[in-house]
Amino acid sequence: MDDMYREAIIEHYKNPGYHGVLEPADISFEDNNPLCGDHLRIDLRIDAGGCITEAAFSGHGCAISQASADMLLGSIIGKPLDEVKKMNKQDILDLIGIELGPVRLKCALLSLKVLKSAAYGIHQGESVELDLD
Amino acid sequence: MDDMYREAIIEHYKNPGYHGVLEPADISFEDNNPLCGDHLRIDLRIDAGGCITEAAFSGHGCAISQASADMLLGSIIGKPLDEVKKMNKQDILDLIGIELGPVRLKCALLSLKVLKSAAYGIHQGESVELDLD
Amino acid sequence: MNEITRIRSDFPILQREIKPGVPLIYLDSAATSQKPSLVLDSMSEYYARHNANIHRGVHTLAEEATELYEAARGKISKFIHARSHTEVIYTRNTTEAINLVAYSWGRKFLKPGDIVLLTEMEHHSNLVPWHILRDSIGIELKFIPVTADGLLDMAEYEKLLQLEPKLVSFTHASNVLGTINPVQEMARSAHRAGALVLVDGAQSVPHFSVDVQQLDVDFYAFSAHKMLGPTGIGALYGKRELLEKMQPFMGGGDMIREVRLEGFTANELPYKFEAGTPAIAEAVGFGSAVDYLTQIGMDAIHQHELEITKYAYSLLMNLPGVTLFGHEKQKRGGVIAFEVAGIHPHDVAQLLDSDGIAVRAGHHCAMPLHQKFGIPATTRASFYMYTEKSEIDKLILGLKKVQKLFG
Amino acid sequence: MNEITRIRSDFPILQREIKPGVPLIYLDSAATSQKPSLVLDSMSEYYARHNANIHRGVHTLAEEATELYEAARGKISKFIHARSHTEVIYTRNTTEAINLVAYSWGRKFLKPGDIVLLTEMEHHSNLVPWHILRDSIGIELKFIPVTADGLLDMAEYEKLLQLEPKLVSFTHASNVLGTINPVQEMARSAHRAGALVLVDGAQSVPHFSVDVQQLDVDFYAFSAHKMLGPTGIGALYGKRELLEKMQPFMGGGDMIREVRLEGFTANELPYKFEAGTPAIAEAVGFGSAVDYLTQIGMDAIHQHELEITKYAYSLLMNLPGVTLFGHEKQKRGGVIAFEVAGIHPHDVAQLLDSDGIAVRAGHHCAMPLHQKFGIPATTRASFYMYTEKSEIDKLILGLKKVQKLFG
Ligand SMILES: Cc1ncc(COP(=O)(O)O)c(C=O)c1O
Ligand SMILES: Cc1ncc(COP(=O)(O)O)c(C=O)c1O
Repeated sequence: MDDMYREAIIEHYKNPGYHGVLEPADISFEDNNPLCGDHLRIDLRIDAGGCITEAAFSGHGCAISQASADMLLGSIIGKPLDEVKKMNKQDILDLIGIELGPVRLKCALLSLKVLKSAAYGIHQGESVELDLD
Repeated sequence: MDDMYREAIIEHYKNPGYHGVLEPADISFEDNNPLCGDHLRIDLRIDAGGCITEAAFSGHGCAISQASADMLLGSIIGKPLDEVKKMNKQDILDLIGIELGPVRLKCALLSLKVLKSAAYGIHQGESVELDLD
Repeated sequence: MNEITRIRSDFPILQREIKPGVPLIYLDSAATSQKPSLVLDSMSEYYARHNANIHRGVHTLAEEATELYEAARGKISKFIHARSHTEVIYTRNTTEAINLVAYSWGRKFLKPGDIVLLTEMEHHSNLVPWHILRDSIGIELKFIPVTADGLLDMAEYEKLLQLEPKLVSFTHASNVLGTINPVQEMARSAHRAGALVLVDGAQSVPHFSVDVQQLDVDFYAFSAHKMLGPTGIGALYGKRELLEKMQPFMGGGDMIREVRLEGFTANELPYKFEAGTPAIAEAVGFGSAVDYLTQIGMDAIHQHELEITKYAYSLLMNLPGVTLFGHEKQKRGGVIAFEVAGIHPHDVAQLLDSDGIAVRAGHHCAMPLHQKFGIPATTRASFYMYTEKSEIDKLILGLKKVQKLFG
Repeated sequence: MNEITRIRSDFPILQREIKPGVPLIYLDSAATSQKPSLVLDSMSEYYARHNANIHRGVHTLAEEATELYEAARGKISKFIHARSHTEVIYTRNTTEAINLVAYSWGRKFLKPGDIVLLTEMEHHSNLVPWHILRDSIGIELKFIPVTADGLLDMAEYEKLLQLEPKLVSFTHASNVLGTINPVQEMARSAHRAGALVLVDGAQSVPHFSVDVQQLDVDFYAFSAHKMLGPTGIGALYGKRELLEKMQPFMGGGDMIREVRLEGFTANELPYKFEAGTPAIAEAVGFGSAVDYLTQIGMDAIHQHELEITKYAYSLLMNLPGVTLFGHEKQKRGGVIAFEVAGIHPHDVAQLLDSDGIAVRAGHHCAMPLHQKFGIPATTRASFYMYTEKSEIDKLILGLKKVQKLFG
C-alpha cells in the first residue's frame, strides 16, 4: 500500500523541519487550494545579497502538500531568490520522488506556487498567473 | 421501388376526385405542416340532418398528404359530421394501405387534422389539441 | 450472493485489475456508476446499424433512429411514472436540467425580491444556478438548515414557507450525508404555501423507485450516468402545464415549429427544450439502463443497498479515530462520508487506491455543507447494486493500514 | 479506389442492408456522419476499463478518465489550431456552442439597439439564439443577403458593417447551398468595423482543414457527430481574453472554484463553462474521431469530396426536370440540394429510400433560405470521405425511376 508514500513523505509530514512562522519576515505569502481545503503560508528572510537565510511554512493540508512544502524549503536555504523564480514542477517531483496524478499534483505544487509568488514579490490578493511547468 | 407507393396513391395524387374549393362552403378549415411546407384547406357542405354532402380540398403538398386528403374526403361523403369526429389515425392508415414512418405519418394525418378541426367547428387560428390516436 | 455474482458479471469494468493482482474495488458510484454490457451494446448497435439524425428524416435510418430515441424517452417516462412522455426532456445531466428551470421558468416568472428556498445540503448543481439567477435578476435565496445529525430542520422549513417562496428546490437524497428527504410531505407543504417544487433526483432515481406523480413534484432532475447509463445525457421531468408556459432555453434546430428571419415559433413539448442534434446514442443507452434497472427491480436494488450500507456503517463506526457524517438511524442512501483523525482525505483516498479501492475525497460538490460541519473535505465510500460485503471488508482493512502508516 | 474501399471497411454501418439485397447508400452525412470502429471502440474501451467521474477524483480510474478527457481536448485544440487547449470548451453540439455565446457574451456585452449581423443562409442554430436574445434584451438583427446564385452579397456586407454591428455571426459552409464563405476576409472586415466574429463551423471542420488563428475568428462552433464522432458532444472555440471576460452560462459542479451559500467564484478556463458531469466518454470518442481524420488527412478528404461533388453535380445538372441550388463554379462543400419538378421532396426521399438511398428532404433547418428561394423544401444529397462514385450513379438511377413513376 505504501509504495506511493515513501517513508520520507510521511516523515516530513509528521516531523517537519521548517514548520512555523517567522515574525517579522522579509517576505510572506499565502494561498489555498479550495478543492481540498489546503492552506499554506510561507515566510522568508533574505540577506543583503538576496539569498534566503530562513524559511518557514504554516497552514494545513494533506501529507503531500505539507511534506513537499517542508522538502522545498529545505532545498532553498542559502540560495538566491532569483534561483527560486526559475524552479518548476519537475523540481518538486524530484524532491518528493513519487508519481502523482493531476489532483495530487495540485497538492504538491501548492508550496511551489506560494514560494514563487513570494519570490516574485506578488502582493497578497493580486491575481497573477505563474508558470510552474 | 414503388412498393410503398401503391398505384392508388399516385393515382389519387395525379387525378384527385375532390380537389377544388367550395364557394360558399358551410365549413372551411386550413392548416399546414411547417416542416415540409404542406398546406391544406378543406371545404365542406352539410345538409339539414348534419350529413356531409360535398367536400373539397386545396393547397399543396406531397403525394401522401394530397392522396390521403382525396381518399379521406371520398370516404366521408354522406356521413354525419359526428362520425368524422370519431375518426382516427388508423382510419387513414387503412385508407392509404401502406406503412409510414413518423415523418410521413404527419403528412398523411394533415388531412385528418384539418377535417376534424372543421368538424369540431374550431375557429381558424384557434389552438386546440386534437386527439388523432 | 448468487444474484450479485451474476449482476457483477454484467459489468465489464468490475473484472479489471488496478495493478497486476489488485482487483478494482469500486466504492465511488455516487460520483458515477459503472455500466452493464447491455447498455454499452445498445449504443454500439445503434451506431453500427441505425445511426442517423432524427425527427426530420424520411429515410429508414432516420426513422429507426427517431423511433429508438423516442422509445427510450417512453421507458424513462414510465420509470419515473410521469403522466406522459412529453413531460420528459432530455438534458446533458442533472445540472443542465436545473439550469433549464432557472433560465426558462425563473427568468420568466420570478421578479426581484422573490424568494427561492434551497437547503444547506445541496450539491453545487442546485446552488450555483440560483446564485447566477439572483445575480442577474435580483431574487433572494434562503436555506433550510441541516441539523447536527444531517437531517433537514423541518420546523425551520415550515417557518421559511411563511415567507412565501416561489420555489422550493432540494435534493431527494444527499450525496454526502446519505439522508433521504421526505419529498412528498415537503412538496405538500410547499404547495400549500403556494410554492413550486423542484427536486434534485441525481442520487435517488438510480437507487429506489420514484413516482413523480405520487410525490407530486413540479420538476424532477436526474442524470443517466449515475444510473448505469452513459455520460452526456440526463433528464428533466416537468408538469406539462408548467413546461408549456415556460420560455425556450436554447434556440436552434428541432426546438422550433417555424423560423423566419424575423422570429420563430417554438415547437411542441418536449422538443421545445431540445435544441440541435441531441444525444441520440446516449438516449438509447439511457433507455437500456432503465431496462436493466427494471429487470433487476428497484426494490431489490434498494434492499441490497440498505443492507450493504448498514453493514459498512456498523464496521466503520467501530473503527477508532473514524467519524461518520449523517444520521445513523434514518434509512440512508448508500453513501457514507467520514473523517479519519489526523489524516487528510486525499491521503486516505490515495493510499486506499494503491490497494485498488476507489473512494472519493474532497467536498463532493457540497462545499457549504462541509463549511457547516467545519471541515474542508471528507472521504466518501458509496455503493450500488453491484457492491459486495467482501468489498466493505477490504475497505475496513485498507483504512486500518492507512492509520498504521500514519500512526 | 483502394483507399476508399479500405476507408469504407472501417465503418460498420456501411455493410448494412436496408432490406435483404438492398445495401445502404448513405447520402445524408451533412445531417450526421457515420462512425468508424476506432471511435466506437475507444468509447467501449473507456467504459469497460476507465469509467469514472473526472477532475476531483484521486483514485486510478478517476485519474485515467480525467487524462483521457483532457487528452481529447488537446487533440481537438490542435486540430483547429487553437493557441491553447483552454480555449476549447466542450458543449453538446454546435447549437449549444452558439447559445453559450449568446447567453454568456451577449447578455453581458450587448445593450438594447446593438446590432448583431447574421446572414440569410444560416441554419436555425445561428438564428434562433439571436431571436431569443433580441426578444429578451432588445438587440437588433440584420442579415447579409444571399445572391441568386447562393453566395453572400459582399457589397451589402460592407455596407452593413457601416452600421457598426457588435457581432457578425455566420456559417463557414452552408448546409444547403454548399457555399464556402470567405471567412478570413469577412473576419478582417468585421474586425476593422469593430465587430467580433462567430463562425458556425458545423459543416466545415468535418470536411477541410480549419485554422482558427489564421482565420482570426473570435468564436468557432462545431459538432462531433458530423465529423465521425459521437452524438452528445461538440465544442466552442473562443479567444482566451473573451472567454475570460464572459459571464458563466450554466452553474454547477466543476465550473466553480469555490461555493458558499452566499455565492460562488468561477473556475478557470475552460472549466468555467462546463457545469456538471460532462460527456466524458463522448469526449474520448471525439478525440478518436480527430485521430482518424488526421490519419486520413483533411486535404485528402477535401480533395475526395470536391471530386465526388463535381461528379454528382454534373450528372444531376443533366437530369431533365432537376434544378440544383447553389453556385456551380465556386468550390463547393459536399452538399447538393435540388428540386425535382412536380414531385415533393418527401416523395423523392421516400422512394429513393426504398432503394436503400438515404437522402434528406425538407428545409434542412434553413427555413428562411428556402423562403427566400420561394420553396418550402428541397431534397439534399450530401457526401463524405466514404462516399463512392458508384453511389452517385445509383442516386441518378433512383431519381430517374422516381420521375418515371410520377411521369
Ligand atoms: C450549418 C449548420 N449549422 C449548425 C448545425 C447544427 O448542428 P447541431 O445540430 O449538431 O447543433 C448544422 C447541422 O445540422 C449545420 O449544418
Ligand atoms: C445530489 C446531486 N445533485 C446533482 C449532481 C450533479 O449531477 P451531474 O454532475 O450529473 O449534473 C450530483 C452528482 O454529482 C449529486 O450527487
